[in-house]
Amino acid sequence: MMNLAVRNLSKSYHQHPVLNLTQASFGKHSIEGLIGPNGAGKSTLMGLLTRRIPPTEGSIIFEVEDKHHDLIPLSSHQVAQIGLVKTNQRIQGFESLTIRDSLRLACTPPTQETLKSVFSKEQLSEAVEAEIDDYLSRFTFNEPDGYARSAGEKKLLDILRCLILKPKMLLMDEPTAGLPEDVTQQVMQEITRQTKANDMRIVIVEHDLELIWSFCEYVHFLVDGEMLFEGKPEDVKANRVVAEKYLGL
Amino acid sequence: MAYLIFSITLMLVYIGLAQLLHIQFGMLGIPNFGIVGFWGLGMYSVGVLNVQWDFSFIPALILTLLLVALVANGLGRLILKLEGQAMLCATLAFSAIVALLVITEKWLTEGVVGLGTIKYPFDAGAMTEPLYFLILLLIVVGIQLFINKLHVSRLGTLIFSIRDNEELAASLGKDTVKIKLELFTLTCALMGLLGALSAPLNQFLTPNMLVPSVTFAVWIALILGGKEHSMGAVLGVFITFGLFDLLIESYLPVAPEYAVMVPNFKLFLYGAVLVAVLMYRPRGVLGHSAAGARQELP
Amino acid sequence: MMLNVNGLSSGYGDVTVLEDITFCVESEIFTVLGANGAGKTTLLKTLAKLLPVKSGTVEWRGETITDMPPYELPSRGMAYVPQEGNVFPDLSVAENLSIGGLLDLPSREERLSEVYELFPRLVDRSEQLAGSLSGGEGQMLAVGRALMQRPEIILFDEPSAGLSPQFVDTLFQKILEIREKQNVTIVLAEQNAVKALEIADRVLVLSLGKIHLLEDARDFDKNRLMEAYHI
Amino acid sequence: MWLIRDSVFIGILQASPLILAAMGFTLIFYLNGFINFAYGESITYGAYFAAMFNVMFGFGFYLSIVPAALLAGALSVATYFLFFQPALKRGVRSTELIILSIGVSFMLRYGLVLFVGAENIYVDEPPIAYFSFLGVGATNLQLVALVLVLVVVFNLYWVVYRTGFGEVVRGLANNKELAMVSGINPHKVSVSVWFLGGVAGGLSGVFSGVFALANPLMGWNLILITVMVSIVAGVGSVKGALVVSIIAGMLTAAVTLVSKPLYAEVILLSSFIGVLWYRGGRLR
Repeated sequence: MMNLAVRNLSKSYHQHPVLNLTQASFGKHSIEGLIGPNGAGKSTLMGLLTRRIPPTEGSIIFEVEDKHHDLIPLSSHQVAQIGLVKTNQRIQGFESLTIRDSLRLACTPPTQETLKSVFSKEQLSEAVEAEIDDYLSRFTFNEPDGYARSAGEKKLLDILRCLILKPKMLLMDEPTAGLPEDVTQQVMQEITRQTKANDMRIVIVEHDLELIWSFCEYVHFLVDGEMLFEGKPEDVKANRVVAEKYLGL
Repeated sequence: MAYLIFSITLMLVYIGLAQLLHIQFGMLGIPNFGIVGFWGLGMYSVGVLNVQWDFSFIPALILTLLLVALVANGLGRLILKLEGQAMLCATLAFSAIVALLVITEKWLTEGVVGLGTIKYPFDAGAMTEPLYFLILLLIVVGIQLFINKLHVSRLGTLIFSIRDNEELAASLGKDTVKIKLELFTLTCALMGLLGALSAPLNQFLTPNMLVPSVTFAVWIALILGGKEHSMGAVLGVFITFGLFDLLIESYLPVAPEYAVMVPNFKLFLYGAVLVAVLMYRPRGVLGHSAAGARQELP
Repeated sequence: MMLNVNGLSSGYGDVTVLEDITFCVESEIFTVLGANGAGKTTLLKTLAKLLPVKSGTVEWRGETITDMPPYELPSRGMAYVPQEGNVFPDLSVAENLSIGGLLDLPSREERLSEVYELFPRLVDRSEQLAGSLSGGEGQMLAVGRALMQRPEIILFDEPSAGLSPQFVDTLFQKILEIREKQNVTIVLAEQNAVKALEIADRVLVLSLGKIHLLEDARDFDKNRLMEAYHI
Repeated sequence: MWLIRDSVFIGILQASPLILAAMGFTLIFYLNGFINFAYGESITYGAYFAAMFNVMFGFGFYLSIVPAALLAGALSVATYFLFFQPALKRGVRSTELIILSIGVSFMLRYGLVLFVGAENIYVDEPPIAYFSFLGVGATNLQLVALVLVLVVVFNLYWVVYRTGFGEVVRGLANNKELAMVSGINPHKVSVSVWFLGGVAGGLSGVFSGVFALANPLMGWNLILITVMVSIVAGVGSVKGALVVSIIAGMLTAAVTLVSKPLYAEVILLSSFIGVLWYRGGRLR
């Protein structure tokens, strides 16, 4: 049972509202899509959910494994610690970390990152190192022990870094923009596998609707900061309002 | 000979400050332009406790460490969330405030008259100064060992990730605010410790020791040596302080009429070298860290 | 032939957004459609020279402008209205209009009265800071600023974004008026496909950075647009 | 009552170099977005250029101000071309740009010391006369300085807010891309702004210490407070720089009258850190 529920969530910049969401909930299905025309507020909503952006008002509740988390008072690192993680739309990365170090960073527990631990010999467990090796063998990087150089590698690394955190729910903000087609397919297969194996939930924001229709079980349609329609992909696809909003009627 | 020992000991102080700045700026990305403030606070705190209030050296040292750590922690809470330029200005302003208060609070610091005499914590006769040199050497070596460990530790990886992209690190569940504050407090307190240990070295403290040139000398050394390299601080201070303050000012036969110009020439060259390094070799003489062979920026 | 784009590739950093785009614009209203992320904004920014051309060429009235800096274009008759940040918020409306400084004083006054005639609401606001305008007024000012350059072509990037439906009608009417009365060529990137098709002469549809379709607006089939949008 | 009267009068009189420096500094900061510590040397060199024309070339006292200001402007443009433009082009980050500006500042300052020495240089002053006005006294030099500063400040204000050039500068700082597609060449404008900023800095140097002397550290002594005044005023607001520097001047005068002048600085510096914290570190 997993539920990320939003109530009366709003965000305004300089008194200009970009999002005003009465009610929405994510996580009932393993892969859900969030679509909508430009400026609908999709990225803003993702930022609000992971507490990168402070909301103007509203509530965000994350229920997972019978625990009930109010996300509003938390900061973004605490949200990540309880298992709600987001991949980035814009290409981001740590330019001075190698690909392997970047993945290691994601799986290092806080106890190994204290001042005291500087002098201890404790290393990452073999299981974790094996997991990193596994990822690096299945997803091809030019130099796994060097740096992610191309935009595609950086984007892939960003996604893998989130996956290796083993989140309960993963929000993906335009995961395929900048990824080569074959890597996109590989990533989608991997997350589909993990939703089954680890009981992970995925919410994808994507403007490549083809991908939404083929992978999502449920689709939310956001327009002008409000959830206008939601349902199974075929229902959303067949809905006249959706086509009209995309074409601008 | 006594002067040489004084000079090398002072050089160790500068090496220590540059090493700590390496952690703050080179690794963590905090542009601390208030070095002289923390160092000066430590120095004057020991001076006041020792001379005005008759504390013996070790208790004075401990109280000083606590004081500087407290001040650094408070300042850190105010400024560590700011953008780089704002942090730089705020720390510079902090050091100016320390220097001003040392002048105004005569009842505590004797103002421009100066505060003295601070004695060495022990008396070993002719061996006092060399022994003191050894203590500082141990501290500097200790800091260096810590830096070397830090570079290859998991904490080091986290620190680099915060410098590169703090928001992204936080989104991976890292409490970046706490780490930054802890490290800032620790390194600033150690700057205060170096200040405290400089008090007996200088023996007589005056406000004009707290000029921003101290901060800049440390910065120039670190940028020149290589801000990201674990040995950059050491090399940088050897080149700047070692070359000018040790070799040229003390040993090069300069005609007396030119001797007064040497410090000014030194500062001019500091500026020129800093500009040249930033324009042509922004990563300093040593470049990036040998430990992690870090990536060249585009 | 006015604007001639040949084999154009472009993007941000090492990300290629547009690939091998070839088309030409005559004296017409040329509409660029496409879903989110199809590359409409990238295309217009590249034409306005705010993004470097990775490969291919751009010719404007017979002159190659592929490597020209953006500030050389207004004097050659090309104006650009970006989607966001299309006014100077800390400048007054009047200052926004006069800023280019390309025109000598008499013709500037003449031009100014033309712009005020087209958008009478700007007259009352002329001393107000542009940052305090409403969305619609800001869009009018952005168009007015471009018109002040006495352009032969205007590149519009999603002018309807964030505007109320009835104002979108007004705005498109104004664009048509500019086209017809002043004989200005219009390149119009729009997500609002239905409205844009009402005034378009020709339509270019982008899909994931490539040309999906380029044809006359009269022959345009909406189903093929849906196809490009994957709806 | 006397406190307010005296602080207003002395404040404005003494704040005049700060007003000029803050207005000039804020223009450059506005346009290029980094804190240029080398701006302090525009101030110092302005004073030295004036002294050079006055003492060496025997220019009349007031006459030497003009070439001094122009030379300070030229020096500012030279630093832009030699150091800052190449760095900006390479996309050097703002923190590194500030460090670069400190290096440039050192070079210029100690280059000057090597050249003319570290001692104060005194200027041939016209005969001093005292005036008394509503119970506060001032010398003729102070009054002339006040009038000159008012004239310069008015002109600078007029250029920035009332001319096409001012529009272009504000436009470019507001939105560089939009300014470029409006036909503005940012490189040309930068040169003019660095010149204008340098001139204002040079005049500030001339008026520091009311023409009396030139000292290699005078620019450095003024730059920190100049930076802070500009930031508190809101970067790019020439209006704000004017108002805040007058307030800072009056505050300094008031604190000086009742206590020690150094406390005024402590208060200004602390409130600066407070303002930064309150704004969450956004400089703009």
